[in-house]
This record gives sequence, structure tokens and C-alpha cells, in this order.
Amino acid sequence: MAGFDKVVTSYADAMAGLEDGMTVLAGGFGLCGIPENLIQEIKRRQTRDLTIVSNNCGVDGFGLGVLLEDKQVRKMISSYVGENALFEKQLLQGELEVELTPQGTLAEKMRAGGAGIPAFFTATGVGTPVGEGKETRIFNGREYLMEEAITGDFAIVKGWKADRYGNVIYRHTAQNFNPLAATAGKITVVEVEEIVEVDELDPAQIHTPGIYVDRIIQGSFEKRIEKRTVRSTD
Amino acid sequence: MAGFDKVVTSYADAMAGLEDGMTVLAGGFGLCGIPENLIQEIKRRQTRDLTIVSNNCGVDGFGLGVLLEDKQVRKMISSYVGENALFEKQLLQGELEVELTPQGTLAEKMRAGGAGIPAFFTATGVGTPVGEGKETRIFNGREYLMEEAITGDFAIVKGWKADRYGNVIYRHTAQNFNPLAATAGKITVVEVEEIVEVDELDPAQIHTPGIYVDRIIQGSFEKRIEKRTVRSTD
Amino acid sequence: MALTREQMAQRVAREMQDGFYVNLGIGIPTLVANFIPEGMEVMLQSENGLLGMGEFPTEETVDADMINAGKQTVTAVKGASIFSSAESFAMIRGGHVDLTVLGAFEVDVNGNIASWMIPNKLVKGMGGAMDLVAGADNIIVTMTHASKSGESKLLTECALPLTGKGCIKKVLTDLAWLEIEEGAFILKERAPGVSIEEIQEKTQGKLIVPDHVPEMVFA
Amino acid sequence: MALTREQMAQRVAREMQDGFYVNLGIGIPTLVANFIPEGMEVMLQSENGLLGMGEFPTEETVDADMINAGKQTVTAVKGASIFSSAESFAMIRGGHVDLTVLGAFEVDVNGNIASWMIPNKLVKGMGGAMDLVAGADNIIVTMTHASKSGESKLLTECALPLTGKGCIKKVLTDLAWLEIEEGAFILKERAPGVSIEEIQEKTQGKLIVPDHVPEMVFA
Repeated sequence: MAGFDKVVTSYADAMAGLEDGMTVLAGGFGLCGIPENLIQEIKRRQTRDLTIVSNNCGVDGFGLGVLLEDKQVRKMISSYVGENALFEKQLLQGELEVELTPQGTLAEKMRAGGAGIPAFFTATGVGTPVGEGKETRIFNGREYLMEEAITGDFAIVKGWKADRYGNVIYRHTAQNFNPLAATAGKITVVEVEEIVEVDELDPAQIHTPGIYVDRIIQGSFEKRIEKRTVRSTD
Repeated sequence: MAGFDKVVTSYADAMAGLEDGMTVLAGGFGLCGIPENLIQEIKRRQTRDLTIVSNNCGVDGFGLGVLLEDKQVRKMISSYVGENALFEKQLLQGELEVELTPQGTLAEKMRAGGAGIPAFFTATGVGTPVGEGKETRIFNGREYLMEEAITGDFAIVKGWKADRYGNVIYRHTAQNFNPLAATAGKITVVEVEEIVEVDELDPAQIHTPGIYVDRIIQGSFEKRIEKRTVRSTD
Repeated sequence: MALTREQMAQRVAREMQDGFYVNLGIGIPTLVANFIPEGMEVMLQSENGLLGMGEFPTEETVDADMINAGKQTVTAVKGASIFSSAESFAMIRGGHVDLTVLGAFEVDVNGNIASWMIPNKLVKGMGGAMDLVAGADNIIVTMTHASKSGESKLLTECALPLTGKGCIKKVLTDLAWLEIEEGAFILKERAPGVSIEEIQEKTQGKLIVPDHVPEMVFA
Repeated sequence: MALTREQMAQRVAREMQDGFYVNLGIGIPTLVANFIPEGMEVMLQSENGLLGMGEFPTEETVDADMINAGKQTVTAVKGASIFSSAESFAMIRGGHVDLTVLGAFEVDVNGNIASWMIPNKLVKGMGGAMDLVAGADNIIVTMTHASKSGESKLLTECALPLTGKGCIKKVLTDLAWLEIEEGAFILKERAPGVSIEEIQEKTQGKLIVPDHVPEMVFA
């Protein structure tokens, strides 16, 4: 029986069911730890009118930036965008909507979405444009905003290693938003560098338990570096 | 310089500053992963009028149960108590107050306390005695309770291994509430089985980053088993 | 004949599906693990922070740091994961567990459940039960149909303080399998040899009896 | 003389204490890491999920999976930890970071800060800045005292949309070290050779000048 075997072998299968108008949560910070190939598959499918929830929107020609080329994105929910010219152009022409959300609030909204917490309070954004129209409340003499959870029809995630049950670990700072997105997708798809045997990962050291994961695919990755900074070796 | 060296060598130093009337968050589930020696130190100090936040209250003569013997506890905030006769007696005689809190809500309250989230919404407890007097609100057609965060003057935590910077990992299911309590204490004290070299723990595999930890002490542990269940080997 | 505890567990086990993540409460629900059909894989979630609970350890492998939510020493299966209580209830509250099986004192026609508190008796706490019933879409309650003194536990309205409101849709008693829909218990199956009359008599809440109510069959 | 960027970083570094966890923003704040007194240990938090950021890697050790919040390739120091963005901002929002240093467009006498948005210019987003200013008790803002056209950035009331409300108590400009108390900037130190008159002239918000305002000294 299939049991918990979540491995799929084609990117077409990995993104099966993605439809126009859906909301997609994407892991990654800048170009680090982004689900490169799952994004390419969304481009290949030409799915349109998407709402993308991701800290950033890639760069021209790489990462989520490629979805702008054919105007597949209707709305971005992000903390920092505009590392690419096409994004700026579409935004100014009103072809793209952006909901800017503080980075920590964005992370917590995804976590809350996965954890069955419909809303929470945070001091972040009080008295700023982010707080406009939002309910505020005083706790212990301080003012807080109420922020609502985010969930997605799909979550696309980049892991390092996973077993076929969907247990995932991330490599270094490529973790970032990935485990949060993973919890909050109705269908969570994780692409990894390596699929390992089911007993290879230490149970106490798994970043994303398999219960959150619907599909696993092994891919190969360019891992483009956004700002290559090095020191001299002498 | 002292820098990040958080190791203390006596339990007296570990709990220095604990005063009557304080709130103490304790890790552990049943008798699993409890800070045995830190609890004994609280007994030795005879600190009184304490509010203890812990999923359970130990058993007669072990774990948090020992703090009942000299009536050091004024109030317990727990999801499940009464595995010991002394607890029951003090409760019935009105010498002890109990605030029963659903287990998941208790975990989330501690996490929220550590994470600067003063309150959150959950469906848990709606329409039950837990919801009485609490604000409710509808999100997406479902009713939720507002629950407030918990913080403590002290958090007492049982880890497996830690380095002197206070990075901690937990062993098996002895993790439970420990990493949550660790985030929410003004002073967080962690006792561990082994203090390891600073570069021994994998940075991506640390359960409690050192930023949450104020003091680390190495101890030895009885690790009493509450319900020993075994299968035969044939 | 009323079902034995083992038969109740056996009946509940038929609701399992391959690949289900399941949380089993203490008592009869725990027994369900023994009746999972061969070749079917389910993974047991224990709310103290273990996904992939295995069988009891041997004398040699008992480990105080490896317990389940009932505080029993257990093992982990291959592919298990272990995490904090916050993560565990994120799974539960977030609706990621496919099936939850738990006991109760009372259930009513509106899907309310009372399972944790009897007023004027010592109250030990709800543990994770309130989170489990609030978080799961798919819950099976297992309990005897009536108390020892013959009082129905399937009511028009729960008399005891609730564990959860409007969250129960499936009940297995020692007499019957029932589903709750639109303010009534629908009698879906009956225990072998148990008459519809007996079930009607022992059900205080509104009971709808379809034309055909099959008997459960046990091998 | 107005302070150089390096001198500004040097002055901020004097606010460090041994054992501090510190978050440094982009620009001048990043330079602070170069001036931490010898023998003092501080640990740098990078909000993308790294506590214990180290120096840049060598050509040989560059790793696309190891970056900081400025998206630069970095290394981790011994004793570092790496975690999710939710955990990272739990630290920040929960007040666990001892010191945050960041730039700004404007600061006002009520401790408001504007640093992320200039209306009618393209807005790229606040990133983690709003969480950082809301979460930290101890924040140092570094910026030039006035714009290139000479307009003060220390105001009675911020004109630009805020990043945070009432959260700034310490400001280092190229001309002065100031603290915000009860609706005014208190002039604490001035850059070497900079007159109190110049500072007064370039400070639009209420400025309190104590009897003695020492000059900063740089080695």
C-alpha cells in the first residue's frame, strides 16, 4: 500500500491541482532556500491570478521573479520586494497588488495558519501604515495590533533532506520561512536535494514532521547567490 | 571576560534570586523531562507562595510534588494534576489554588509569552468552563476564545546536552514543555545531563538557542518512570 | 450482545485509512492500535510530542525519556518525529491529525461532548482533550451506551460541563455505531444480537432509525 | 568635524557589553561589528534565522545556504544557532535581543521613527525593521543629523510614515549623541570640533543642552 510514501517523481505531479486564483505560500529568504523548480513548474503551467505569500519576490529571471514575466501573479504578500525591475513596472502600472507585511508578522501569520490560531496580537506596526484599519488593544499598558493568520491552497517548500514519509530537514539559513510555509498549505509540496532512507533522520532533529507534507520530490538546484561577499584569505 | 559563559556550578547559584510570591514555569510532562534538582533546590530554599506553571504537578515525594510538602505552592496552572494525594488534600482544604488550562493552550501561552505575543485566539475550550468569562470572537464562521500569554520570573528546564553558551538539546520525548518554558522566563535556568564543547552541537539542530538561557548547570538525574509498560521479548 | 472492549476497538479500527495520522485517547481508544488491518500503515500521534508511537519497549530498552501521553513507556517507529508540546498542539489545533478517537461521559444530539469533569468530584484536569476535540474534523467517541445504572449517555443535551461544543459526529458504543446529523443520532449499525428496541430505550436524545440497520460482523 | 561612517560605528560599539546579543541593520550599523572592543564577546543576530553571525566566508567556503538578513554570504561563529523565521522573530518580538542598531530617515522627540517609506517613491517594504523597533528595549538609531540639503532629521514630529511609535531612546548622528526623554532630545555628546550652535541649528525638535556636553574622543 501507499501508506506514507509521499514521493512523486515529476514536477507535473508535484504541482498537480494548482489552479488559477489560488494562494501559494513559498519558503525562502531572498534567493536562499527557495523552491526553484516548483516555481519553474508554476511558470510552465501558466497558472494565473495567483496570490503569492513569500518574504520576497525573487529577482529578474530567477525565483518568484519568473512568474512576473507572464503576469501570473495578481497579488504579493511580502515584507520586502522590488529587487527586480519587472516587479516595479507591474506595480506602477497597477497590474500587480502588494500587501507589505512586517517580516516577523508574516512569519507568525504563516505559523498561526498552520497551528489553528486564527489571529494574534503583536506590537509590530502599531502607529504605522501597517496598523491602519486594524483593531488595536491594550495589554499591560501597551498597545498591540490584531493580525490574522494566513493559509494557502498550496505551500511550496525547499528542503535539504527528506525521507519518503515527508520528514524534512533544512540546511543552514536556507531554513527561514520554509518550515512555516510547510505547516500552512492545504497541499504542501517539498522539493529536496536528497531523499534519504526512512530511519536516517534523527526523530528529535526533524524540522518539518511528515504530517505537514503531502508530496516530496528530489530536484537539482542552481542556488544562485544574491550578494556574494567574501574576505581575502591572507 | 565572562562573555556568554552561563555555566554555574552550584544549585544555590542556579536558583539565586528566587523570592516568595514569584511565578515559576517548569518544563516536563508527567515525570518525563522534569528539572528534578532545580525543584529540590526550590524545596531547600523554602521559597513560599509560589505560582507554578507546569503541565502536571509531579507525584507524592517526587517532582513538583515535593513543593507541596511544606506548602510552598499557592497556585498551580496546569492541564492535569492530582497524581498525588497531598495535592488533592491541599486543594480540598483550600490551601492550594488550581487554574486548569487545556494542554495545547498552556503550551501556546508559554510560547506566546516568550515570543512577545500578548494574546491569541483558539477554538479550544469554547462553550466549556474554560471559556467562561473569556472574550470570544468569530473568524470564518467559527467561534474562538482569546487566551493571554504566560511569562514567569523564573523558568526551570531540563535539557539533555548544552554548551556553555546555553544552546540546549533535549532527549526524545523529554523535550515536551521544556523549550517553551525556556523562552518565557525572565531568568531561565537549564539543568542538563552533559555540558559539551561550544562547537559540538550542530547549529541547525539546537532546540533552545542560548539567547533564551541565563544559567546552565550539570546535574545527575533519577529519571523516575511513572508508568513502566513493557512487552515480553519472545 | 453488547460489544466487548476488544470488539469496540476492532470496529473503530475499520475507520482507519492507509496513511492516516491518528491520535488515540486512553482506554478503549488505545486498544484500537492492536486491530489495524495488516498492510495498512497508520501513524500514531501522542500529544506529549511524538508522531510515530511504536509498541511498548522490552525490559532492556525501557527509557524514561520515551513516553506517550498516557505516561507509559513506549518506542518510536521508523520515520517518527519528536517535538515540543507547542508543535504537537500546532498539529492538533491546526487540523493536521486525520482521526482522533477518545472516550466520553456524555455526547448529545448537537455534537457536544462531556468527558473531563464531574461536578462535586475531584477534577484532575482536561489534559489535551479540549484541544483534540476542537482541532480534529474527524473524531470517534467510544463509550458505553448507558451507565451501569442504565442511564443513557446519548442525550438531548449534555448535563455535565463540556469538553467541546458541536464537534462530535461519530459515536461507537457497546451497542451501536451512530452518526450525529442535524440534531439527531442516526443509528448506522448495531452490535450483533442487539435489538433496535434496546438501543432506542437506552438513547435519551433524538434517535433516527433508518429502514435497514445492519449488524456489525466480527471475525 | 562631522563623524565619518567609521567613527559613527566606533561610537556605537562603545555601547556594547560583554555577553550582548545584538542585531545590526544594514549600512553603518553593519560596520559596528568591526569596532567591538578586543576581549569582549557579543553575538550577532541576523533576522533571517542566524544567531552568531561570523565574518564573510573565503572564496572557498562561500555557501549559498548561509546568508545574513542583508542577503550577503556569511559564516557562523562557534556556538551559533540557526532556526526558522518564526523563531527568529520570537526572539526579536519577545525582547530577547539586548541591542538593536538601525538607520532611519527621521526620529522625533516622542521616540517615533520613520525609516522605510517615502510617499510617492517606490516602496520596497519594511522587512524586519518594524518588528525590530517594536521588540527591542534598547535601540540605537544611526543617521546623519540633517539631509544633504540641510533639513533636520531630528524632528518635533516625524513627517514620513512611521516604522514604530515611541520606541527610540538613543540616536547617534554624525554630529552628536542624543537621548530622547520626556518629549525632547538631550544632547549628551558632540562630535569633535562640532559646536553646540551647529547642533542646535540642525535640530528641529526640542533640544535640551546640559551645562557640559563632552566631545567624543577617537583614538
